Amino acid sequence: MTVTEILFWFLSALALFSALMVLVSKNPVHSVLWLIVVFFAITGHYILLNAQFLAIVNLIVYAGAIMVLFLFVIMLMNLSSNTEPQRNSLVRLAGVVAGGLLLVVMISAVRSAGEISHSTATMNEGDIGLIENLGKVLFTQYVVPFELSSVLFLSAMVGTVVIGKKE
Amino acid sequence: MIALLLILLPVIGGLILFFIKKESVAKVFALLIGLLTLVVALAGVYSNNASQLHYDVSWMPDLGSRFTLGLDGLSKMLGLLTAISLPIIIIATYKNTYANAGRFYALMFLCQAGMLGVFLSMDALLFYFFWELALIPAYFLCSTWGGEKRIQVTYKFFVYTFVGSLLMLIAIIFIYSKTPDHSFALQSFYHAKLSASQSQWMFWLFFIALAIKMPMFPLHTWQPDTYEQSATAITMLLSGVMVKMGVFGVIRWLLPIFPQASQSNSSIIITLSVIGMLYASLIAIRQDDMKRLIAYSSIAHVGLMCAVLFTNQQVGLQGVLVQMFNHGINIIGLWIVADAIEKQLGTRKFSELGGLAQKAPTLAILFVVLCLANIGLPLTNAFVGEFLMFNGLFMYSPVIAGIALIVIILSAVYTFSMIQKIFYGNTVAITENAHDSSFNINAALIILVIIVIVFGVYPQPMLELTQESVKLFITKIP
Amino acid sequence: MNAIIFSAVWGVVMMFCSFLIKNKSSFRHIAVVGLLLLLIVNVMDTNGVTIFKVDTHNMLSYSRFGLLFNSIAIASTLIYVLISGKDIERIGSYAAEYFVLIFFVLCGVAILSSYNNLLMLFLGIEILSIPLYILTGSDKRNLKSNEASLKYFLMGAFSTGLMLMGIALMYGGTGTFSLDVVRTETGLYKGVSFLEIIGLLFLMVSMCFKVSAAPFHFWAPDVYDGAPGVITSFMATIVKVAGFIAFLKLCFVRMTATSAAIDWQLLFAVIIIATLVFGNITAIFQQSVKRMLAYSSVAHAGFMLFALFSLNDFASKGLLMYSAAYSLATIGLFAVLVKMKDVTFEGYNGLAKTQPVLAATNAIFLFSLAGIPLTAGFMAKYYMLASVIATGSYTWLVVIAVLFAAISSYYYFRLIQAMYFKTGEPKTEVITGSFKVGLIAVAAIIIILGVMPQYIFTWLYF
Amino acid sequence: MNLVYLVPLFPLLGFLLNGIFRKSLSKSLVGLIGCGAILASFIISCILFFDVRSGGALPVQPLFDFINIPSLKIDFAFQVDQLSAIFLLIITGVGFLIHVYSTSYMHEEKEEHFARYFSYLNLFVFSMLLLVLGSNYVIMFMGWEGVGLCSYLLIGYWFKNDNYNYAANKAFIMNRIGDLGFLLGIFWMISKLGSASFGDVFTHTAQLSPTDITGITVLLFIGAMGKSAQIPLYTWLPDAMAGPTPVSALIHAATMVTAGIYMVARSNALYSLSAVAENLVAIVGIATALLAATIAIKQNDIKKVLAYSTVSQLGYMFLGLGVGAYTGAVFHVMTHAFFKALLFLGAGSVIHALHNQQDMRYMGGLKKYLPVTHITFLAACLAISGIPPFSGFFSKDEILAAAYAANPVYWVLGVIGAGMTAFYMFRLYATTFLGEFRGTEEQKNHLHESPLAITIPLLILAILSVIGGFVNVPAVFGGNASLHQFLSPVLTTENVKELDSSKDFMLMGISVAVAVIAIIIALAKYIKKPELNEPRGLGKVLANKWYVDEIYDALIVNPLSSLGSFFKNVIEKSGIDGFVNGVGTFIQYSSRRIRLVQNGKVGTYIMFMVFSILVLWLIFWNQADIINFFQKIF
Amino acid sequence: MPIQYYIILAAALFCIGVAGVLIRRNAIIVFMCIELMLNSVNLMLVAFSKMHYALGNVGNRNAPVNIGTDAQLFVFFIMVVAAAEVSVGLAIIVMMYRNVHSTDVNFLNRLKN
Repeated sequence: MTVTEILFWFLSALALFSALMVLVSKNPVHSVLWLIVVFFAITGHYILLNAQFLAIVNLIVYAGAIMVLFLFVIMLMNLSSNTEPQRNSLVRLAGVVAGGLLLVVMISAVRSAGEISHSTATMNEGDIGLIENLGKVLFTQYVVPFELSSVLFLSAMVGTVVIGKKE
Repeated sequence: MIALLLILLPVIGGLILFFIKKESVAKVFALLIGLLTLVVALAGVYSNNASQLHYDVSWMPDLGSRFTLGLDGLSKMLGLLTAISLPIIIIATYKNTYANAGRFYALMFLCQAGMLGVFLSMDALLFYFFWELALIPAYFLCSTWGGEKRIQVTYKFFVYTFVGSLLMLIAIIFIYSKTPDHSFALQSFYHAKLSASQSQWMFWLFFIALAIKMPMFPLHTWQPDTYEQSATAITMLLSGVMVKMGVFGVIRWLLPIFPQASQSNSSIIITLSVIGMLYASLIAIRQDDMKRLIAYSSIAHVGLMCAVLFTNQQVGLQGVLVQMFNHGINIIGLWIVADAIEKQLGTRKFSELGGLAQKAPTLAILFVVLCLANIGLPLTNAFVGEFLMFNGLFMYSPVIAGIALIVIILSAVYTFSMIQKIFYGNTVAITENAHDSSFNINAALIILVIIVIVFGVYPQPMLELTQESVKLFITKIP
Repeated sequence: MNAIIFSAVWGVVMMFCSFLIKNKSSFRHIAVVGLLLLLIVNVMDTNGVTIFKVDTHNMLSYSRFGLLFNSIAIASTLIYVLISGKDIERIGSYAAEYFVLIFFVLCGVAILSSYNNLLMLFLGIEILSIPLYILTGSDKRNLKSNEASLKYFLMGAFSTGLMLMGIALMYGGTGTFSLDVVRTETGLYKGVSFLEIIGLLFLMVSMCFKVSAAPFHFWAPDVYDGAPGVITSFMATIVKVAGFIAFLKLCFVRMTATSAAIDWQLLFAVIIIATLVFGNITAIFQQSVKRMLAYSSVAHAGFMLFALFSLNDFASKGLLMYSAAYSLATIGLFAVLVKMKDVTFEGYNGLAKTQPVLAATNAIFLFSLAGIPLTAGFMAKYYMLASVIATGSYTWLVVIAVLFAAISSYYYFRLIQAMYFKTGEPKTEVITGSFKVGLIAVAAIIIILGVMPQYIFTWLYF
Repeated sequence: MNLVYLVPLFPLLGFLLNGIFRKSLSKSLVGLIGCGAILASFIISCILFFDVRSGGALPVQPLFDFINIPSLKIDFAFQVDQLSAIFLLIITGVGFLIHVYSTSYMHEEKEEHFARYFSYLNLFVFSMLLLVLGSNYVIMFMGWEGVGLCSYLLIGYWFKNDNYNYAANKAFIMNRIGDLGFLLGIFWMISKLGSASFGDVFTHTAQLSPTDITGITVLLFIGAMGKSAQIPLYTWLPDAMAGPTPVSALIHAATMVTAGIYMVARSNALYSLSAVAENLVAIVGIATALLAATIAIKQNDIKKVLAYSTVSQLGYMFLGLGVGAYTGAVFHVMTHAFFKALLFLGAGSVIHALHNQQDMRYMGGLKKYLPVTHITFLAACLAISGIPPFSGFFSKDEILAAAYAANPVYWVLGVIGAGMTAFYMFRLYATTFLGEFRGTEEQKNHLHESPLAITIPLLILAILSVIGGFVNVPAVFGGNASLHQFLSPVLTTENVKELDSSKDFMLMGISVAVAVIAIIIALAKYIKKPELNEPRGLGKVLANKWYVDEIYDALIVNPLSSLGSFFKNVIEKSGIDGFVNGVGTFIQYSSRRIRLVQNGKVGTYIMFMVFSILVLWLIFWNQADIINFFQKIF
Repeated sequence: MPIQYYIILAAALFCIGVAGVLIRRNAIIVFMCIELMLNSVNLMLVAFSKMHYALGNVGNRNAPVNIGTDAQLFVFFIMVVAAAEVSVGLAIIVMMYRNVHSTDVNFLNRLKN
């Protein structure tokens, strides 16, 4: 049982647990915090997988910017557990069942996928995850999508203005 | 050239008519166009110049469909029928007034163009196009001018026939995919390679469309309502000509394409048709509404045609061919009388009529002659057709022929009781101060009666006209 | 490439116009100019004249088909802006921005018509969707619009999640995002990878969502109903068809490759039937024309799915035909719809009396949707049916489809009845002459395409 | 020279002229045209007759191709041989007299109706001539249906009276039932021989199997039943008395009803080959003869009595045909034409004198008022009763003799029938002419002999019916049976067994004796106290014609009409149309249900998406089974 | 680590996200669950990238170094898109909150049937 394996199991458990907490916690703020925990766990996985760049970005963009944005909005609306709308238990059950079945499907798919039966994800070796390599590839091969994503941002920006601005 | 002209004239005339607001002008113009078309049709009948009778240009190259029109004996005859019927209808209904008449006549002509197209087209896709195009104007006509229940009734009529024609479209595409040279041309359709089961399926898909149009029992229920509700001028067009589209489709397309399938299904279709004949006749006996009675009698007549089509008897087919024309003529005449009575007295109910012969002797005489034609009395045009058809049916199966022949008794029953209830007996309140039919109606009826008698005494020309199609058809059948 | 870059650029240009130019109505004209130029550059591209030489590293690949589709999409957008530009301005106080977003959407369309990499597919879908979330909600004080945009956004995001999961699994299976996998690599990638199949399944679901195929269509009626009419006509036509084009490419490359292991036709048959049932049957009952059209667009998705069902020559041609026919007709119908004060069937009663031109053109559009011959709609349907029949199997599917087509005629002709045979006093906005001219032009195009369908394909061969 | 086509042409012209210009022509002109046309064709018929007499049957005269298609050729051709020549004479001759008679009888009618009447008459003669002249069964069928039509028109001549119209419809429809058989027979011929012309059919009988022949002949005979009013299709004839009396004379004596006889005689080549058909004909004939006779005994309407006597006489003719005495049948047709026309015209004269009083119970004692009518009528009665040497005696005797030869039972029944005939005829005679007048006073004042236009035809016919029998005096009386020899080329006599003269005399004696006895009874019974009160018991049944009409209504008419209304109201409305509309309603209903799925909640929508992903997965998992399943179905 | 573990972990997170979308009514939470789904995908992609990196280098050491980079870049793009989506989505939610003072996805239910 190497350290990486221990870490792997720990992070996995943490991620799953906090993900569940996101669902079950009544107070939206708590959900946000639990989600941040999930993101941290995932970041940890990235580090284990030696994808530093993504780890950083995940930490900054997701756990940082995006989640904070969520937090702001929730506080702006000062939502709390008593304002939180609740579904009736039947629907909840249905939701859980649906999710569970989907999980069953995917697991069965993975188990019956022969081509990856013996392949592993190399943990802490291989430097493709380093900013250098990624940057090279990003600005040579992936320059077109990179530029086009700017269009995405532009439209998002315009949209946010159109929607958000008070008249 | 003639072929093209025959379709172009009504189309152009119709489009022009859309923009004619003044009723009187519209009528005159419509009559003019109708007569012109008739002239062209006659020219087609008498010309034997192939280059004149056929028209063929590239249309949808990548679909393998060409704009091919052709006038053979069959289409000559039906084209003539279509071309005759419209002027007669216009004359007969000349005194009727329609809300924006221009549009009315325009749609009539578009409908005529569609039907002519159906009869002339030698390309399956073109055939389907015209098949639908004849339907759309009819839809607008029926639901714009007519009785108060017209809209729902026409709705039913439209959806009913639309379902059928879409099924036919499937069959057409399927056969197309099986043609040797991937073309919609009639000839390559005749040579399509279909397996037995395929041709079974496609036969029914194809046939249902035609059966609905005819209409064949038990797919007929749209017909009486539509005929009853829509304005009589339209009814004339529908029952006089459009009904023939179904029969025509069987002769030109169905039988030659699916010889085996039509053989194997003949028994069931013939049985159904004969049942339909008796059924419709019995219902007609109990009708109190003149239009409905004529509608049901038409169902019975068409049922006979449909039955004979599948006997695969040359004699019978010959009979069907001439009967298509004659039935058109006769039924239009009956509708004209029905319209005259309704327009003058405001009712079609037998129970409210009577003794009209004293007030309108001319109408009575002409009507009686048409009725005699309707029951296929000798020396009227219908006799030849029915004689040949029953003959063919007898050759197919004496028993069935015997059963089917009961119809001639029943038809006599309802036709004569109709004459009696309307024209004979003493006058009643409504008919008390009725007057004889107006000149235009008499003119139209007299023309029809002359046709009835002439072709009744000397049918040979029409028989000769349709000879070649019969031969072609018979050669198709193994 | 021209179209992608130019549309993005012109979007930016219009952004600047929005605060440089005060006169609202001029935006429309700028947009029209932009679209014209866009069309021109795209046609140039089609003829091999590329302004920007960009090495896309096989991210994008251009085919006549895709470019031709671009032209169709751009042209329809042009027509759309021409006949209902005024109404776009009238949505809210951000006239220019709406056009900006429309241009960005076109950029997405251009990407989708030429993507060769799942990443580009993903980006294209997003560039297509995000502006639409906005446009759907652009009528801000209208709660329906809010609801529509919220629903659209949430479900759209969810389907994005599904799509990404699919892409991830496919990557796991094949090790690349590029569409054209070279399957003869060493060792592992022989035959069909199971992960790829699962991935494709997810991807298929999300694409079905985008093209509103049942049972993933539920967003469509609500969103189309809630969004401002003009926006709906844009979404329901150009955007949806773009989705189909993307889907078609995906099917052509990946699904044919994996068809050994999974019978896509069966799955598609199920989806098609579901779509036809939901779309047509539900449309019958609708009282609001707008909602009826929403459902009918679902129904038409069912017909377009035939192209994906039977991946052959007919299919691609037919999809082009269908996109043109369906887009034009729907745009025309919505253009009239937004002019109506009352968008229920009763609202249309007696339109033929008061507005003969509107009624007549509307009738032609409805004929086209119902698939009456001599209209483009018929040829479109024809190609679809023909494509299935050409596959040789599943003929019964065609029969079902045809029966539903007949049912669809039921509700289309209900509108015709209302316009022509019912009597009423329909209230409309002021109808300008140019608007009428525009409608007539659209109707004319529909007829021409219906009579001479090959004209649309002439682009394909020369 | 070819005159044949002229024979039908003249009446046709007469019909057209009178029909088209009926408003403008004056009565006298109309009468002139009407009678002239018939006279002209009568003259030509005589010429033709003598041609035939001298030179045998004329060649077939084709006018044009009626139907000429590869598989079937039917000429519009005329044929005059001995048989048709005789009938031509009868039709045109008697027809002419009746036309003349009508000019006076119908004189009260308004101009256009008068013209209408004559045009109908001419048309009738035309179609009758067509029937007789046709050289194939199809042309014959044309005339066949034509006479049916004309009888319809003439019976319904007074169309204001609905009973008359019903009678007319009944006549036509009954005839159509017969025509059905006729048509089937023709089709059978064509399907076997490919032709319907007499020449081909009679020369190629060898190609027909016995069943074919029996079938064809029986079917043709069904046609004859309708036309010649035999059981079970006879009921139209008595009702047909609704028409004007001359019409009754023309249609129901001289011509139309004899069409059946003509047709069977014409096809004797076929009938003589099928014993079944011959027996059928004979049995039906004798049965009809007896039934009609019984009914006639109890009728009070003068025309009804005559009508039933006609039916019964026709029965005799068919008996003759059935037993193979074709000549005898034709002979009886001729004599019957004379005396029955005479009877009707006489009755017409009586009715005319009494201003349309037809009920014998209000007549009586007309002897002194209408001397000519009385004399002629008496002659006719004697003739029909078969009292020698009146014409009826010879013809009837010939038939009976042949019947005896074939089967004595026929003969016995025939003699009984003859007795009844004599009885009811003299009942009629007595109640009408003898005793004293029972009508109203003012009728009595207006009683007077009819004008010449009526009496002259009566006299001519009377003479004919007296001497008409001598054209065919049988050998036993030293005659040379000239009609026999004349017709021998066309009518086979092979299966008529000759009786020796002594037995022949004996039979004649018996039949005459029976007739005489019946006459005496009748006279004795009815001169003094004609029955004025309603009959009872069997008499009532007879007076009500054995309730045959009622039975027909109960068995055929009502069931059919109720079936029709069942179809109309149940099957059509609820059944077929109900199903069609049901589909529509079902779709509407399902629409109302399915739309509820769209409940506007994002959660539900996504739930649906997820579950349908699972479903797709399952389908993919079991695709093989599903595919097989489908392949099983399609 | 065997790749299956990562896949199953990611799948589990993904399904938890789905379940969350299904069982929560607060639009923001629903949206967060969607973000969770995206992250699970990211994780899976990274795992796959390393897997393919490993597979690519089976046998030959001098394989192209950047096998698997495309997956990590894809993750990067997913984050980009997610950021854009979040801004738009939150804007929409806020707009709705302004109008109806609720973030309940079922609160607005005018569009149905």
